[in-house]
Amino acid sequence: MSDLIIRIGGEGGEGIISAGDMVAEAAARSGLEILTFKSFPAEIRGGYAMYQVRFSKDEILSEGTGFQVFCAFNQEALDKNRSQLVPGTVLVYDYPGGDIAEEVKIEGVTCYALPMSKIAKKDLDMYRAKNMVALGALSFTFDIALESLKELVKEKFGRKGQAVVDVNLKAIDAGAHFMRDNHKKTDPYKMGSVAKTGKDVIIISGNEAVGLGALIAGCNFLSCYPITPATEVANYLAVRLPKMDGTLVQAEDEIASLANVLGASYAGAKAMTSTSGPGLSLMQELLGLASMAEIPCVIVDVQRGGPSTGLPTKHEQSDLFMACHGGHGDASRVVLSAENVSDAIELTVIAFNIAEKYQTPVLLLTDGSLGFRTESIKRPDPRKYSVVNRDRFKAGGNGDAPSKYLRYKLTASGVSAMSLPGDAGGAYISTGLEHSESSAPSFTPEDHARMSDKRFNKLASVVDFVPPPEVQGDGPADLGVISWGSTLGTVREAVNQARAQGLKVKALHPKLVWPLQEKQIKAFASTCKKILVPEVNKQGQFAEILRGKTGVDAISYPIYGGLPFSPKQILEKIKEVLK
Amino acid sequence: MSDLIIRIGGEGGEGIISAGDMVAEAAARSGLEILTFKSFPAEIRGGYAMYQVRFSKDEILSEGTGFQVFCAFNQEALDKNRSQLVPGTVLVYDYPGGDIAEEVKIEGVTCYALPMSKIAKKDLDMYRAKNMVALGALSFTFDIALESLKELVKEKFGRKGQAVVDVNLKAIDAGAHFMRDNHKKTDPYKMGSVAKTGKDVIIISGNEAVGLGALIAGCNFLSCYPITPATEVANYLAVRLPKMDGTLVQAEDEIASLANVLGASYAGAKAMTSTSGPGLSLMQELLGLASMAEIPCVIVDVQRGGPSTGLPTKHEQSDLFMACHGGHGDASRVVLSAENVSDAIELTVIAFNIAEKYQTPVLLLTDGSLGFRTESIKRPDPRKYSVVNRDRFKAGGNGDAPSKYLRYKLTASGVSAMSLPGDAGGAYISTGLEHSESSAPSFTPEDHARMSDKRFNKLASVVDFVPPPEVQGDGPADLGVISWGSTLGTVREAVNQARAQGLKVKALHPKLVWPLQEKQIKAFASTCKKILVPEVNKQGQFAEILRGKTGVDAISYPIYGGLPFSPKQILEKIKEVLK
Amino acid sequence: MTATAEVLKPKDYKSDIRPVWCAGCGDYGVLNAVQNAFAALKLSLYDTVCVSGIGCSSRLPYFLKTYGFHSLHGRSLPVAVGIKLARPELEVVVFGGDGDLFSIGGGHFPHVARKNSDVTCIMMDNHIYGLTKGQVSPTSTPGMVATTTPFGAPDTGSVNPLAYALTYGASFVAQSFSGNPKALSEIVQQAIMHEGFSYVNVISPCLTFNKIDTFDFYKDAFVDLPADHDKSNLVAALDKAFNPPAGKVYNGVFYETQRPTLVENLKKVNQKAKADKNRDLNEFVEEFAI
Amino acid sequence: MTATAEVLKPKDYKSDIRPVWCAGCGDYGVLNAVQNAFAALKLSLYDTVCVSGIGCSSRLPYFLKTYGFHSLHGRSLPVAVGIKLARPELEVVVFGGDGDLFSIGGGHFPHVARKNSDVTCIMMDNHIYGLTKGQVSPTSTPGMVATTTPFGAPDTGSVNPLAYALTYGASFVAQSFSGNPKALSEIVQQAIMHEGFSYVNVISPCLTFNKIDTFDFYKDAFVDLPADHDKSNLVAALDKAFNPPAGKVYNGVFYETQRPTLVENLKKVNQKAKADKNRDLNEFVEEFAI
Ligand SMILES: Cc1ncc(C[n+]2csc(CCOP(=O)(O)OP(=O)(O)O)c2C)c(N)n1
Ligand SMILES: Cc1ncc(C[n+]2csc(CCOP(=O)(O)OP(=O)(O)O)c2C)c(N)n1
Ligand code: SF4
Ligand code: SF4
Ligand SMILES: [Mg+2]
Ligand SMILES: [Mg+2]
Repeated sequence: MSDLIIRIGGEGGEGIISAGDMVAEAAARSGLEILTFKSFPAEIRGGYAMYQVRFSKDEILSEGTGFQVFCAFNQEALDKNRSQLVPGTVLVYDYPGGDIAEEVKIEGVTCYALPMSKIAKKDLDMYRAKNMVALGALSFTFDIALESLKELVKEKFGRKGQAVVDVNLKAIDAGAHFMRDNHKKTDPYKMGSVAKTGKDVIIISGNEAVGLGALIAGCNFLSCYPITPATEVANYLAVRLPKMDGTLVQAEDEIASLANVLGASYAGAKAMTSTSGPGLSLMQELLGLASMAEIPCVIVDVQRGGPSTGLPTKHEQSDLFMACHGGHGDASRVVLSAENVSDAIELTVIAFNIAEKYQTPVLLLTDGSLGFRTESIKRPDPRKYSVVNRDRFKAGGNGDAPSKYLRYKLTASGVSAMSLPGDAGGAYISTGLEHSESSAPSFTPEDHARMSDKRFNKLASVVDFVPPPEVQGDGPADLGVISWGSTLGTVREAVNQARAQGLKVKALHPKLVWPLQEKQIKAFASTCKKILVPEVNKQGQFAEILRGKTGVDAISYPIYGGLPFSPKQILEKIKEVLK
Repeated sequence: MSDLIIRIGGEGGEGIISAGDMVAEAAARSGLEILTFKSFPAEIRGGYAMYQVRFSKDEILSEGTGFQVFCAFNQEALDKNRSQLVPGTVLVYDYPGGDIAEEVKIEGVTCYALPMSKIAKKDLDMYRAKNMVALGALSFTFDIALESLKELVKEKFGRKGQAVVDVNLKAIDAGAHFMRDNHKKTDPYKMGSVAKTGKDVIIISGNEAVGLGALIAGCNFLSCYPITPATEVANYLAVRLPKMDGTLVQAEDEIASLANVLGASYAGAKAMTSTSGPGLSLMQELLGLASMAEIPCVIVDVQRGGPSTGLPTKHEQSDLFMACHGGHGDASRVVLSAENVSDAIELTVIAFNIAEKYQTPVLLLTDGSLGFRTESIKRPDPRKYSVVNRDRFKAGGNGDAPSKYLRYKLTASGVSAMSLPGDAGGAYISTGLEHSESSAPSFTPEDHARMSDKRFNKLASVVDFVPPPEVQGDGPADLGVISWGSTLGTVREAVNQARAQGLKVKALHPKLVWPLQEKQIKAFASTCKKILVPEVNKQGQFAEILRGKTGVDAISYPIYGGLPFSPKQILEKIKEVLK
Repeated sequence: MTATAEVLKPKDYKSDIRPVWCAGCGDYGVLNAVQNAFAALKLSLYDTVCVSGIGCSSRLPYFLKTYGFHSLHGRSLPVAVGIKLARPELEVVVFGGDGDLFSIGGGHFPHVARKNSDVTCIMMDNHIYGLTKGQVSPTSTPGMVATTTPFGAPDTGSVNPLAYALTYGASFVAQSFSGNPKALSEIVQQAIMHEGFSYVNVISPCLTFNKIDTFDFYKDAFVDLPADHDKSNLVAALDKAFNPPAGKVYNGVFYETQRPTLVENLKKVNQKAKADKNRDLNEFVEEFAI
Repeated sequence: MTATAEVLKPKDYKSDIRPVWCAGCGDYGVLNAVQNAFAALKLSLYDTVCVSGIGCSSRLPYFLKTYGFHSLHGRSLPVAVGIKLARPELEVVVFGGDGDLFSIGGGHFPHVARKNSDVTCIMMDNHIYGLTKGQVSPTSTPGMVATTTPFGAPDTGSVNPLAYALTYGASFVAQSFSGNPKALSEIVQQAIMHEGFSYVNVISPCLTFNKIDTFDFYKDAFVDLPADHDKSNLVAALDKAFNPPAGKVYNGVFYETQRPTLVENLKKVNQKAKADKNRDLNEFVEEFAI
């Protein structure tokens, strides 16, 4: 067995997330790859919470399709997942003595009753240990890192005293022993361990990855306003930025956040803000100012379900239109989107580098499921990233007398050296009005035309600055899949499967979504008979932009239920389109 | 002579606009059609102001190309227009004794020196009458409604007393006599009058037209925040709405304006707000709420030069991307755009009708030059417009028991009857959260999918509700022009000229820009070998949306100098593309 | 205020949507007190609109049977003003949190208050961002440790909602405690009865994320405003708002006055307008005749 | 505050961009007084940043030779805070109008003040929207006739900028008159010297659109605050702000106090953070090790 998905469902607050994180870490220690998927209720208390972890001996590309094993902590969880308990799956459920009132029998599904509440309450006298009972049972039954798990319990609970360690270990054993003694294993799922030790591996979430990337890129200023599912980016940096002499402030709203960022960057900081859709909507006017005044800045949008307040804790990729086209006027900007957790580190660094190099706002789109999900990834080496800083004005070095510093000088690249307050001879007025080279207001047709050209032309080479989109598969194909963001991983997996089944399918994996790497996209499209664009939004936003920008005749495949794609969905669509 | 363009340029505050308005009105009285074009400085005082009026015996479609006659009040005005003083044009300029220091001679240009400042100061002892001297000279020399003008002076200045009337009449005569006595007319421009009396005509600006349209549509609530060039919409309605028992308030910002509007509409008002780009940027989050909560409202965007504060008094059509794609999530909305002043009345009524019928936000885009320009148009009859009101909840009439009113009931049309506070049995929570039919928060994949479908499907028939886009020209063509907004009139004129020259050119004139009337657009495109899309913005926004939505292979022709197209520019481009 | 014909009990105002708040959340007390006050005032279920923004507290309208508008984070007040202007006969009550009303929504508050829009605003002040899981709010104690401020918030001072409302020109300003539903219900009743903008600051602890401003802390902290407090004196009210007795929190009405409301002023505007020339669509068209 | 080495005269602070204000606009007086104050304080041309929003008044930074940031309508304060946080050694001065700072920008003001961000805010209060050609502003006299309020503004009360700033926790609050450049320059100097958030309300008439709040009206209206006014007493300052002598307007410093600034508090945060475990990038990576 090289790949296994276990999902745990229950009431928010029952320790599902923390238990899941432990088994994931234990598995990673024993050399397995892991990728988790979490779903929280939109309310603070109560409501269905879900934790899923995928284990594999090989690289994991996505959340996968459904699960092999489902562990139900309560009736609601069981009900919500009932339709996915298809023949071949396994159910472990809290029975008897828990919230689930009746024994469960489902045709073709292996059902293991595990009285986890009862064991925790009666045998261990600690209801909170229910999650550990479940963990012990799952680890034992599916042969996942049971020993690593116990080691981890000792480390994690160590400082809380031996008694706490003991009761947790006992709970794990109780779960394991119950399974050993009461059920004959009839399902085929057994993970086992691997030779490699997992030493060079870290486990990190998408939101943390953005934070780490920012630190690597030299970010020293963040202003934020809390919003689900982006708050963890700020939470992470709130602890680390001040240690590196940086500044993190919580502003009165998102408008103030971006205004803080623009002020800080104007004064020389490498500044960013992190938000979700509603916040980005509020920032549109200031985004235009950043474009007009050519101020470097990074805006991270951890997308959630929209429109409006929408589905705050659900997954969606529906802010692309706004990211590329939001705000009045022709406002230049760059939009990147991350595929997975490693990518989130990498692209955050690239986002800062582009912001600095091109003196432009850069948006980085991730999404709720990527933000919350953790992955085991190769340990990054902070020194291996190249970091770019803005082209600075040097008195007299601008080709002009110091008194004639031209902040918006027309240059071949479109980028003009930027002075910082304090630079003698570099004074100018950063402005949202159209302006001449010297930054004085100017509304002549000539200045508006050439400054518009400057703002857009300087971005022309961004398409070369960002690595070209990866092509998966080669030769001519019957179908090419182009997608973006965290759907890319799912596409990779589906396309691997399709190709393994002999289908002539390829995929292109762009990370730069605005401006588009048109050359590569057209080249790719020219080798495919059809182009399919799966994405998680109603309107087929990327498909429309792709068509609009490149003329590529894209078949849009949008889903919009607040959940990511499964590889199976995409594979089936591929087959349907090829029929 | 059936068509003449006179431009007057000078310092803001010299009475150029008011003088221009008088000659336009006088001409309209004598049966001529008129269309004016004004340009203000972005500052309160000083700076170059321009007023242009086009006279014709036939329908006027646009501002036209350049001018035949330019009247320079000062040196700056002369300098700004020098390059357009091409052979065949006429210059009337303030010399000697005014701001212009030297006699002007330009090869091929008829130059009439007219000492308007001197006449006003010395002969009339009233410098402010300079504009009337100029007017008298222009009316006389180019034979435009001199008698009507004098009549008008009597009427307008009547209540200021006979002395004021007299000095103005004297100024007009002085201008006219100076020209008669000192210049032999050597240019060919003579307008003359027409038989029809112009009785059934009104003169109205684009911004006033929006206001009048709103009143006709039954608008009874406007909340606004001042912004150039939209403030006149509110100024107009501020006087009229209260007379019709409506309410107009100035809010603390644009966010509050739209929030006021949504509250008022939720409570039953026909509500709107008027703004320009920066304001619309700030409204994006609330626009999404209107979509999600299905609240009828009309938002008028009088576009100006962007991005950011940009070019506040200049012309641009660059808010289309934001209008269609702004805001986070998949937020449904309808976007209309007006071609001219009559259209602004008509489309404002349609905007309200769509908002009410489909319970959706509707954006109406006009622009700075359309907002300020006046036209003589056929007097509208308010009774001739059909006005639509929203489908109201009737207790028990919803097909449910009163206690089970389903505000977001899934219906075949997608539209659900709306209750208003006060309706017994109709209580519900209007909400920006995703919801069930009853308006309770719901984040299930099923509800998100079907409510997303509801919000978009209900708009499917908007394409039939709005009159189909007019097709200009017939049969197969070598080139079809598709444009939008006030560029349409210019395209009409250019295409008329092209066809008169034997070119096989057609045009399509959509007023609904989102969603697109795809059927008609594709049908039109299928009769043309090429499609050209001229528009006043940097990115070619409509061309991209057109390609993205319909796959039509559009050639984008964007200009971005803060000025509208001239018919000549478009005609030349047509020829270039056809070459 | 429109009274209902039938006699409704407090529980008749409760909808069948189950509150999503944590067990023990202060907001339950507010909900109870509000049901109580609505019943005491015999408010009609259909002529009452409860408006809110986003936050734990802002979910309250769902749990009532009246009309409601769950708007956006920070936008409850201007939405409520729109409702009231369109339909002055409706009773409009705004609910919100300290973040909602004084952080992101803080730009609207002054103008709604100074224009004396006739809505009642009930703030559930828990000195924290509840729904986003614990960040400092404008009313948090300076230096508070929370998720985005792990080394203590750098804010030098915090918002004093009572003083703000007073300075803004609110014509009714009071404070009460979710732990004392009877006192709270009485103050809510007075606030709703008041013509003009009324503001009630309700201390409503968040037991999940705020370990400073707890029920325990407030249980004994509340004292009634002194009997001789002059409710018509703005500066005296400000003094009380800024300087409560050490360790104490006032319950009661700080300020109350009668000023023309926005609706009244707009009625006068309409009267003046109608006395002016040109009154209907045909006349409006005629204005443009040449 | 960074002083310059060379000796600069007031005119040396003037840029070569010609002011676009109407002849006679109050803002000329402010520009003069500011140049004067900058020269008196020997401010460096390069270590000073003048920030503004949008409005006639907000054009002021263009007419100075220092660094400047002409931001968006209402956003000058948070931009200025960003600049100051990134570069605490810079002198940051904000200019704006009554609409800019108290209408669209009114949501930022309380938080900048209460956090005591060390920037100076100079408001040119003309009680009108100048740049958009005459609409009521939050400081306009209630009932004023203007373009969007042809039958009189329906606002019951107007913003009292001094009282607002005081209630918000500004640590320096003063008022002066553009018609008295000497007094104004002195107050601007004090405001800039003050450590913490300082606010100066400058009455700066708009002669083009406001026919009520004219130079003529203010010429004789200004009186100095009484010599015995206690600048350290918040409630006394509020009283003075709310209750000037009939028909009079105070010149002078209403309130002044010393509170920790945002920058100081953030320094402490950083000290605490650095005393904590894990201090560099490699350690941060190590935190995620399994
Ligand atoms: C524009 C926007 N920004 C941020 C958020 C996230 N958000 C939701 S509630 C909230 C604050 C809640 O605090 P408060 O208003 O005090 O209410 P409480 O939950 O404490 O009752 C925030 C920041 C949002 N919904 N919309
Ligand atoms: C978002 C936005 N809304 C509206 C405007 C239009 N606008 C420019 S300045 C201004 C108000 C000016 O008044 P004030 O701030 O008092 O400055 P003053 O001109 O009186 O000095 C307005 C409404 C804008 N530029 N941006
Ligand atoms: S988080 Fe706090 S405010 Fe929110 S429901 Fe729980 S206790 Fe109440
Ligand atoms: S309009 Fe008023 S504020 Fe603006 S420049 Fe003229 S006088 Fe000054
Ligand atoms: Mg709160
Ligand atoms: Mg002003």
